[in-house]
Amino acid sequence: MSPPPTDPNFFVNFWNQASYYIGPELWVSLVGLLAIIGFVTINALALIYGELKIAGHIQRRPAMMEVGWHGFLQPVMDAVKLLVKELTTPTGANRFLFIIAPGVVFLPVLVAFIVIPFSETLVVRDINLGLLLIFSFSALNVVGILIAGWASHNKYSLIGAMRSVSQNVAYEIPILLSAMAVVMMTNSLNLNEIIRAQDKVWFIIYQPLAAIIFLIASTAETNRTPFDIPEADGELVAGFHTEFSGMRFALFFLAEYSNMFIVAALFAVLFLGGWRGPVLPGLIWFLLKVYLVVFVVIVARWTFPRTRFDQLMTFSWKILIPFALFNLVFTGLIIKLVG
Amino acid sequence: MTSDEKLVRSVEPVVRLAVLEDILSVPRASSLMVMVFGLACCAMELMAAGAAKFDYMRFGGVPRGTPRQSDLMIVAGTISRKMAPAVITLWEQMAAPKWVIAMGNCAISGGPFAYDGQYAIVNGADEIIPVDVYIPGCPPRPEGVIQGFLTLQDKITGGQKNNVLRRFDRVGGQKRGFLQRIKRIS
Amino acid sequence: MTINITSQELERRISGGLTEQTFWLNMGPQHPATHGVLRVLLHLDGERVVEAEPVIGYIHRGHERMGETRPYAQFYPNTSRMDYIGAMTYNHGYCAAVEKMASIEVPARAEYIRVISSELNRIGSHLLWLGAYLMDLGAFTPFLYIWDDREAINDILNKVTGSRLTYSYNRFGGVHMDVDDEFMAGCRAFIKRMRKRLKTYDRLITGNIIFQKRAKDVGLISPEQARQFGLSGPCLRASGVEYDIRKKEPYSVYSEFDFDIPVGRQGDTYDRYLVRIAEMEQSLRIIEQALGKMPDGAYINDKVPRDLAPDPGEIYFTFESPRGEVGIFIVSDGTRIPYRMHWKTPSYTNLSILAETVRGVLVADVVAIMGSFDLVIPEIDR
Amino acid sequence: MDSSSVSKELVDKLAPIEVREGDYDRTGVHLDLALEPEKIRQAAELLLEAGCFLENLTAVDHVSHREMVYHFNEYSQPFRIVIRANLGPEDEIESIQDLCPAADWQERECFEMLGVKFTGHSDLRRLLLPEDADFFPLRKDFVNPPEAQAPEYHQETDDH
Repeated sequence: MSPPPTDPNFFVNFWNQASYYIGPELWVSLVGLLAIIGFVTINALALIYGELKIAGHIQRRPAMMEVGWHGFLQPVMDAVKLLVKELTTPTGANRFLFIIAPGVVFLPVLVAFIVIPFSETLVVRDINLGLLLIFSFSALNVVGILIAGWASHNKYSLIGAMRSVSQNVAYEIPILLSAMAVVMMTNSLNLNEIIRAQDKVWFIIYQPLAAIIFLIASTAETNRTPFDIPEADGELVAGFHTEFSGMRFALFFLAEYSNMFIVAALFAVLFLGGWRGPVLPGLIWFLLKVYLVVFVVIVARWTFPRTRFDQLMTFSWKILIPFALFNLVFTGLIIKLVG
Repeated sequence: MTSDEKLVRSVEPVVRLAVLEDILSVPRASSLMVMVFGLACCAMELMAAGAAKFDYMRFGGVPRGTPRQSDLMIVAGTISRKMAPAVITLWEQMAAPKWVIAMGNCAISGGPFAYDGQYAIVNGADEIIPVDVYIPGCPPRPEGVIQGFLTLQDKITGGQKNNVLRRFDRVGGQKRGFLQRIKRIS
Repeated sequence: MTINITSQELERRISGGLTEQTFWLNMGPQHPATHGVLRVLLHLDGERVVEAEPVIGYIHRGHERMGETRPYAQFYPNTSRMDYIGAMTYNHGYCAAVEKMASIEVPARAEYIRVISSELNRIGSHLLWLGAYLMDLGAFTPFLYIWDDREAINDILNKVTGSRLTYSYNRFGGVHMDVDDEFMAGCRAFIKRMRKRLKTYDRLITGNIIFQKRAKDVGLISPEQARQFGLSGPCLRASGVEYDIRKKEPYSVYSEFDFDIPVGRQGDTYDRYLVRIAEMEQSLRIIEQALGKMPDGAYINDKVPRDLAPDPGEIYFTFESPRGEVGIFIVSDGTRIPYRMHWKTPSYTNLSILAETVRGVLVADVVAIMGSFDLVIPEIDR
Repeated sequence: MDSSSVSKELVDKLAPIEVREGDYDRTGVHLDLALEPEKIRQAAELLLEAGCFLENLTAVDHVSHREMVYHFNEYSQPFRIVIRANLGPEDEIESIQDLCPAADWQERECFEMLGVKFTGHSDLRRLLLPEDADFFPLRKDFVNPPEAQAPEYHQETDDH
């Protein structure tokens, strides 16, 4: 056993040594992760508020009004209430899986935030495979949903989970194919590089088809109406999270809204020029674009009925994927001819 | 132990932290998720209370389809003998803390359907589950539903004056500003 | 953890692959799609329905027994509770039946008021169906739109009846309160507003591609099937059978109005939607004509005795509620209390075809089909 | 369908106990036939073949005996035929469920409310009342339900 440190500079030295071995990047990542957790929470609360308010105004009513100014504190109150609510586990459920499922859904979301460039410099880890990282981690989401549905010991949950898996598998492909068209134009998977490539024209001009496919498929990927069949509150009560109460349910909610932010951010990066824009700082431009896309998704939710399961599948395999493939081939052809 | 005592014991928390509970009662009161659960005629007025003109969502009531995620069960209508076990199961499936509003005369006492020789209904929701607020009427008007909703909020916070966040005065029906709310507490 | 599996079992599992089995799904009695306390047991193969069995009676309140233990007038409020969405038509029908039994004269003005209020109620009922049906299909917003119009109807009826839902407005021999110019003006304004709104709904819903995909060719009912199950109302008319009590056996003063019976072509849920939308337009037409022709005079026959005691005999009276043909079978033994009272309600027969219709469809379609029937559960269970 | 020919055929084939040309304006019925209970099924068959539909099926408790009442009608023009039969002391009648699916639930309801047994019905269970109910509430001798208290609390079940 070594004696206790007597050197007054021990901790400073230790810090330096540790930094030398681990590198400052870890600290940046840690701080970034904490900031992300804060941002994810605030963002989700703001989105819930925004969603209900927008829905309310579409539906000719003011929505929440009484808790705080224009109901401003309502999401906070909801969150606090859910935090202190009983966590029920149904009899017959697989306890372990039931408890970890909300975490499995929520954690990949945090990771995906690491590479999102909020502005040219404001990005936790500016890595070369940013796009790939987001896609691979958001694909993990579906594992959590499957676990949640299976562990609940509830047939509604199980049907919801099954639907979710097949839906996610079907819609990953058009997302990847449409994003690939952009990647082919920029030769990079780095999100910042993709944004830099859009210094003159946004890619939505070059790639309108890919943009539409991406928007539709990512709406389906985040399980939102008209593609919310895993939840389908008219049919499956609440789908895969029927049996979850309190904070576990809140985690699903947080994940849903954060996912919405992520796909909107990807859309902004790939097609709307990310943080690019005149006068205002990059961060403001980025958030403006992201929330614009989110707004479109929210309005779609409160306007359309829900599609049926088999129609949803047909739509992906027979319409979106062929069109995305065609778009990809066409893009390749143009690049070959022009460049 | 009678069934009533058993019931009360299952609801009461083991340790009660007075101040914390008082603080937490405000979010609990301001965010009541209502279970989508209609039995009979009153369900219509419950829907009306949730729709554009009356809109209990203003006070934080959000409809949820599953009992696990709801805080408030509004028993809107007659409970038949056949339905009673399902109502009890639903109540048991809700996560604590939970509240029940008996809406309409049927849910209060059997209402017009309670008579000598009745073979099909349970005379009131409080025969099978604990009820917090009763809203009379056949059916109650949406205004009545909202009044009952606010009464329940006040019950949760222990009086209207403790409900510091709500900006609506239940008794006077007036908006109150922040300063007025503070004054009411002090 | 030990694995206690025999080698034969292991071999069987490996060679046989995964076993497949069907399962039962219990929908209800508390389920967002069942609009109340209907319970449907679904035998599913994956998401396809092998077999369905509706289980009813969760809101059985013994209306028939109540009818047999109290005087005619005291049973009257029950009719509003039986079908609370079309309460006015039930009030109207029950009063007309008892008036026919006891040979009570009804002033013309009262009949016109009854027709107007019943048709307003019919529009309200169809509107609610529209909202609830689209909510079943996953569109929440139309549900809140229709409440706007329903509130407009409620405001009109509230002024004369004093009630928003369970009106009990009719009396034996008339209605309990006369209507004034304000009511007439309100109705006219409502007709104008509603015509505009119907166009809005048309734009919002009918052309929507997702809605069409969900509704078309789903839940087909052939006219022969409909006859075997004794369907009535919009569910029957969507199958192309022109059968409306208001035209075929006109009660009240329905014979004096000019209106059409909208029928569908093939009897799918989309046709049921179109039929109900068209019926709202026809109801508006009836109201418009009734407002124009409204006679002056008494609004109630005040010679009707308090305690009715019709002569011994029986009656089978039918009227058209928003959901279809309602049959009231009353046997009188000459006393002031009915000897036997039986209600044959339309939702009851319409629901009985569900098991037949949903065989082989997806779970999502079960909800869509059930929604298209416009079920009111207390009316089924009585 | 020609309604007069059907009514003639019915009267010829079934030899009813009593034929009443219904007083439509007062009772809402065009033709009223009282039959032997054994002939009900035959009559229903004839009517359904002729294109009628079963509008209503119920029974009336006359204390001494039960009386079955069937209302048939048709879609094209209103022609309501009532066929009725007085049941014997054992309250049994042949089911018409297989002829006409509309009768399925109505016979079940008639059974649970008045205790009429339909022989040949495939699934004669309780319809509206709980499945374990053992009383017939619409009989005139029914006074009070056997158990008038609320159901017991029960442990949380896992009944999805």
